Amino acid sequence: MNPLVLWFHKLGSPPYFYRFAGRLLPWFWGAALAGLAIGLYGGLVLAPADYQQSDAFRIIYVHVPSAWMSLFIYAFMAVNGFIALVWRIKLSETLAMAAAPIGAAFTFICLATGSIWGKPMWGTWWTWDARLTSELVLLFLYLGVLGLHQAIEDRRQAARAAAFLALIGIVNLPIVHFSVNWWNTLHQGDTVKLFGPSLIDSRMLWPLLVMAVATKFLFAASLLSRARVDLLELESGKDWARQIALAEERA
Amino acid sequence: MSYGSTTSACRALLQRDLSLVWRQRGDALNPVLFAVMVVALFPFALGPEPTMLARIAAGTVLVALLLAGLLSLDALFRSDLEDGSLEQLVLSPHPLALLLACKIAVHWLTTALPLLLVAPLLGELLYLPQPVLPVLMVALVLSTPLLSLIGAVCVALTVGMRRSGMLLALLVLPLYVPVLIFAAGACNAAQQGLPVLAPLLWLGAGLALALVLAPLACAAALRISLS
Amino acid sequence: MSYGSTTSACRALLQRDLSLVWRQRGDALNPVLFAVMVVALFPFALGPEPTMLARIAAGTVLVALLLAGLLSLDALFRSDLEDGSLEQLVLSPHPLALLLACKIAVHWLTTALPLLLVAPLLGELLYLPQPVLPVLMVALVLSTPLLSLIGAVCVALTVGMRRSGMLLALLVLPLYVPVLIFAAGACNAAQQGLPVLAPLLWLGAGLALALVLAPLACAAALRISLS
Amino acid sequence: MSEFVSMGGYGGYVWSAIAIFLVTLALEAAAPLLKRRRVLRELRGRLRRARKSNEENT
Amino acid sequence: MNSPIPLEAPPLLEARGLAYLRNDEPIFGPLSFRLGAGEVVLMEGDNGSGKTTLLKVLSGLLQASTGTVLLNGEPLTLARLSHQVALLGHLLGIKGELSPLQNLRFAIGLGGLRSGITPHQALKSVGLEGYEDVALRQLSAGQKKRVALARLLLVPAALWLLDEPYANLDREGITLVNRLLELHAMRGGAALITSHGAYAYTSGTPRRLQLRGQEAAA
Amino acid sequence: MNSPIPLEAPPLLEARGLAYLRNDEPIFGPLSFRLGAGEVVLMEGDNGSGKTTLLKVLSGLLQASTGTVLLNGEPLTLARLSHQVALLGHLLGIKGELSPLQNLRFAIGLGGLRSGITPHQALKSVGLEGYEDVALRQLSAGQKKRVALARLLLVPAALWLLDEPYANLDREGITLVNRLLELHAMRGGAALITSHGAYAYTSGTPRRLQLRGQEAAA
Ligand code: HEM
Ligand SMILES: Nc1ncnc2c1ncn2[C@@H]1O[C@H](COP(=O)(O)OP(=O)(O)OP(=O)(O)O)[C@@H](O)[C@H]1O
Ligand SMILES: Nc1ncnc2c1ncn2[C@@H]1O[C@H](COP(=O)(O)OP(=O)(O)OP(=O)(O)O)[C@@H](O)[C@H]1O
Ligand SMILES: [Mg+2]
Ligand SMILES: [Mg+2]
Repeated sequence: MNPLVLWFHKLGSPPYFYRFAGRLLPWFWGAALAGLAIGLYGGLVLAPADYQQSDAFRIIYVHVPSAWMSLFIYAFMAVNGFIALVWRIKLSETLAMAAAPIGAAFTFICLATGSIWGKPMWGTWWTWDARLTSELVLLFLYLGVLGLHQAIEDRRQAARAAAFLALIGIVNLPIVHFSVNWWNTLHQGDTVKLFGPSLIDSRMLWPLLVMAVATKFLFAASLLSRARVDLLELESGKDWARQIALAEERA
Repeated sequence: MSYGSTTSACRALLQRDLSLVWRQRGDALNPVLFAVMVVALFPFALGPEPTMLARIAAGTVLVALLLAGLLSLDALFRSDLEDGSLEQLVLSPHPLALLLACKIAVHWLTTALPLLLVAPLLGELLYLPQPVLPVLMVALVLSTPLLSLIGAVCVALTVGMRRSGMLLALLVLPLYVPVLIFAAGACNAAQQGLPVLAPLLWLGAGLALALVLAPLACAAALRISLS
Repeated sequence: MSYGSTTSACRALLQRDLSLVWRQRGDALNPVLFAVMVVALFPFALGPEPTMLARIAAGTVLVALLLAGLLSLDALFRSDLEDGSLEQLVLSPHPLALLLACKIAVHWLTTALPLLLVAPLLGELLYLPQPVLPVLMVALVLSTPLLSLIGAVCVALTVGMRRSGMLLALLVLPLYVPVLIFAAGACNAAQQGLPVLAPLLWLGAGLALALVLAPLACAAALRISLS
Repeated sequence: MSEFVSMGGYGGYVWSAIAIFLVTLALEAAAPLLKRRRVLRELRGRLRRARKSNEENT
Repeated sequence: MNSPIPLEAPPLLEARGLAYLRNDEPIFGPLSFRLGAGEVVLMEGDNGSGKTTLLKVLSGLLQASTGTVLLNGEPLTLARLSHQVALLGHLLGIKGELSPLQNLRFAIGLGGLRSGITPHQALKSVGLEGYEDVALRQLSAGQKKRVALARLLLVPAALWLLDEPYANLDREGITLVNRLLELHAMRGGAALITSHGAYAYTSGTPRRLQLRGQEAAA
Repeated sequence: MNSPIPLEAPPLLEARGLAYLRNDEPIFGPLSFRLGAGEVVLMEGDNGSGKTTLLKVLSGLLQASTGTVLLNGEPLTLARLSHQVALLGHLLGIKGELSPLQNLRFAIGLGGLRSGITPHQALKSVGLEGYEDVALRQLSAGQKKRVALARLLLVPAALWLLDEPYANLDREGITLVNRLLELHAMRGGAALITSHGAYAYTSGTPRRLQLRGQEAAA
């Protein structure tokens, strides 16, 4: 077999993944914290004030990365859920379910910082425009996935049911992203473009990109540590889990 | 020795479910009563001014019917689960999605259809403007089956769970929001004298899609939650 | 050999029920989520104009909290009935009305109080005018315990019944209407700048009465439906 | 410095947004650590019980 | 009628012409019997012959259609229930979400505490040492039953009404129940238990109460 | 292994290394056995040893964690269920609001009809003549079970999976079940039944399948 395929196969085994993730974790946490520090410093101190919004625009450095993460994590969860449903891979079930609370946290941050930003900019905490609403629906979808996962006794069955729900809810993602194009709303259109020139000053742009990368690392770190614990719980009858418990007891 | 065709399986299922509803026709009135009461609460809560009530009439009727439908969803598979009929359905070699489509159809006929019939009365309670009523009815005709289909998928996911009521609401409502938006959009357009076709067409498209996909999703979800 | 005082029985009951809620704190959020979703449906159903939403804000928040409270009522005695704890409560020689009052208090604390806490947020979602908010909050503080008390009597009557959900709603809603009228009356008066004291005093009087009578009625109803 | 804190009059908004971001993520990162302690405690309890029943059997 | 207490003292429990009707159909016929301190009585009858119903009437959960229940000579009514009676029914009255210790603490709060025993000791004597803080839903059916038995040890009730106490228990559990019953009788308590006959109380020869249709006798 | 069919023909039912895990704990261990036409196998095991779970896996309701189920040599999957299997579980799958006849008509619609028998005849042969049109909830538990047995007679399944078929039945009902099993075996059908041992299938010496923890053998 192809060595890469073989490695993926090995990664799918819980004890191997546990150790592998354990080795990666410190690096991910380090990268995440360093990125957050640099990004926030760049955004709050180095970037010049916006000519329209003055300093209020600095909320962008937490709002937009969180918004992106809320969508990214949902997609990640749905993809893993799909793998879990079709191929019944335990690691995918665990990863999908570990991603859900992190995604919910980022969605919450996006909503909270967005409405804080909305007060000075639009003069209201909340309007019923398409992007805001669909983001709220996204939060409910996350909560639904979490609730369903918690409500079922058998852990693997719970993961599969919740993954299924996550898949159904994926229709909401394009609505969140494209709603600003489909309906004219209060909310900002796309300002940062992957291809073609972005619409903002590069001194404002780079901290945003750093924050975007840092939140990715934060997600990865949190995901791995959650998945590790969940695997430990899921496999508590197995030998390797006992050995880890014993090792921790001695330490 | 005949193994029976899929058509005859569907016919048997429809016949059984309809005669069950007929035996308990009192229960079938409950969603209607609930919707009437929710609508009746609004004049108390908002005061009895006709112009204001007329303004919110269509939306309130929509929300009331949606909530009534939501609360009746729980019963879709419950009795079949409790007496083991659901196991027999799942074990039958006929396509499960088709059998479930029959069950959903009966559910729609016996809960949503009565709600549709009282909708004009509910509108009247809130002084719904005459020209809006036909649009509201068309929107309801298109959206109630859609709601039943989407709801069935979520019920299938929570079947067999204790205390599933609230969880079901949490799962279902986010998925109901788009349907509500289009239905209400049509009514509001009618109220303002604007063209109403576009949102109704969207509803129709959604319904066509759900008619095909929802039974399949429902079957898959049911298999997951029965294992 | 100590037979235990009534105070210690109440303390034990409160402690147990609170730790049960704590163990399932996820479930405790459900009514809040439901209320948020019902309120969130209205802007979709009625369109997003702030002035119109502001006009109906107080009433809609009241109706949403009332419905959320209504749906959570079912759980008041269900788990105790299912595991036999309710029998043990009824068999205890301490005054049953007092024990039930403790249970109702916990129910209020864990479902209505979170609802009260999100009420300002719900109001904000519908652009509730600032001056109305305090009146709405006072009305809610007075009416939610009243609703819990009235509801508990009805739940006690339907306890142990299958498919009691809809029936419960039918029993409870007519009794909730007067409460709703006074609470909404106060809010509407506030919105129009009129004095709000009278309806709030009525609510207070109702609450005082219910605090005394409802636990007794609840105990009697429970004895009836357990036999 | 005070100019930095006041953020051109928007200080309250900006800093509360940053605070929400950091606090939520900190709680989110702490959750698996707490759960890890609980899971390990349960695992050790399981081990202890298994050991005890082994001793009783032998 | 071999009750070891003098006749002039009222018996712990006395039923006089007790009957219960449901929808005007008799569930069990008029029934009179006495139960003195130190006695254990085994009630037998087919499925649906009314054993559970009789226990509920005796505990005060249901009101007899005719006849009275006397406890220490005083009538038992819904308004006057007693600390003297402990019922263990088909449903155990314990919460799966809580630990055995929390469940027992609640039972003590509600029913009082017998002197000279603590929840920890009670759990130990039903063989649940080490399970004090495990959520009950993780225990097996037999272990749950043991928690309910520990409750009986703790509350200061003189009369135990046990509905099929042997169900769900393994051999060891059955001897445990018999040991508890013996101890209770020796301390001057009394017990009325039902069983499908398989694993009945065997120490000494317990009195039997036959419950079969209309013709029942002590 | 005394199967009366030639070895080259695939057996009606074959399990290969079948195991089922719940929360990663094995419910029953890897299990391999074959069931040929004309055989009746009695499955024995303690409470909670996984008998019901095994029947559900064999019928296709649950998916085995490891191993496969072969029906006439072809694997049984969720997507490919068969008319050949009829399951009678703890829950009978009949509606209390409908009459026996209505319930049987539904079962036929869903599962097909064996030739040479009508619902009326099936009800007659389980001893329910005259009850055709009574609502099922007015029947006793044993009579309900008989309706479920009539369903087995009607549908054209060669493999019967019966979970505690003797429960709730009186002596007469038990001999009825045994008679049905004999008839079914004679016609070339096969059956796998569970029982707590009290009233087992006694005609001939049925093969037994022990289900106890990991060490199970055909
Ligand atoms: C509660 C209120 C708000 C919510 C729920 C919200 C939600 C979102 C979401 C989901 C995105 C990501 C869209 C995507 O990448 O597909 C986003 C991006 C963004 N938001 Fe908000 N937002 C809110 C308020 C605001 C406010 C008040 C402003 C500024 C006036 C703002 C400015 C931006 C900007 C500049 C972007 C980046 C757009 C891009 O480059 O794609 N948001 N918001
Ligand atoms: N809540 C009820 N409503 C209506 N009938 C009931 C109810 N409870 C019991 N019965 C009926 O009363 C009769 C006696 O029931 P009871 O539970 O006392 O029997 P039992 O002797 O305890 O039986 P078992 O040995 O099965 O426990 C039965 O015929 C039963 O069907
Ligand atoms: N839905 C479920 N969720 C979790 N565990 C279950 C479920 N169903 C069964 N179990 C567990 O699986 C094990 C086997 O159960 P099963 O019902 O197969 O036993 P059984 O041999 O049929 O027992 P009985 O003789 O009591 O019918 C038991 O330990 C049971 O607790
Ligand atoms: Mg009984
Ligand atoms: Mg079984």
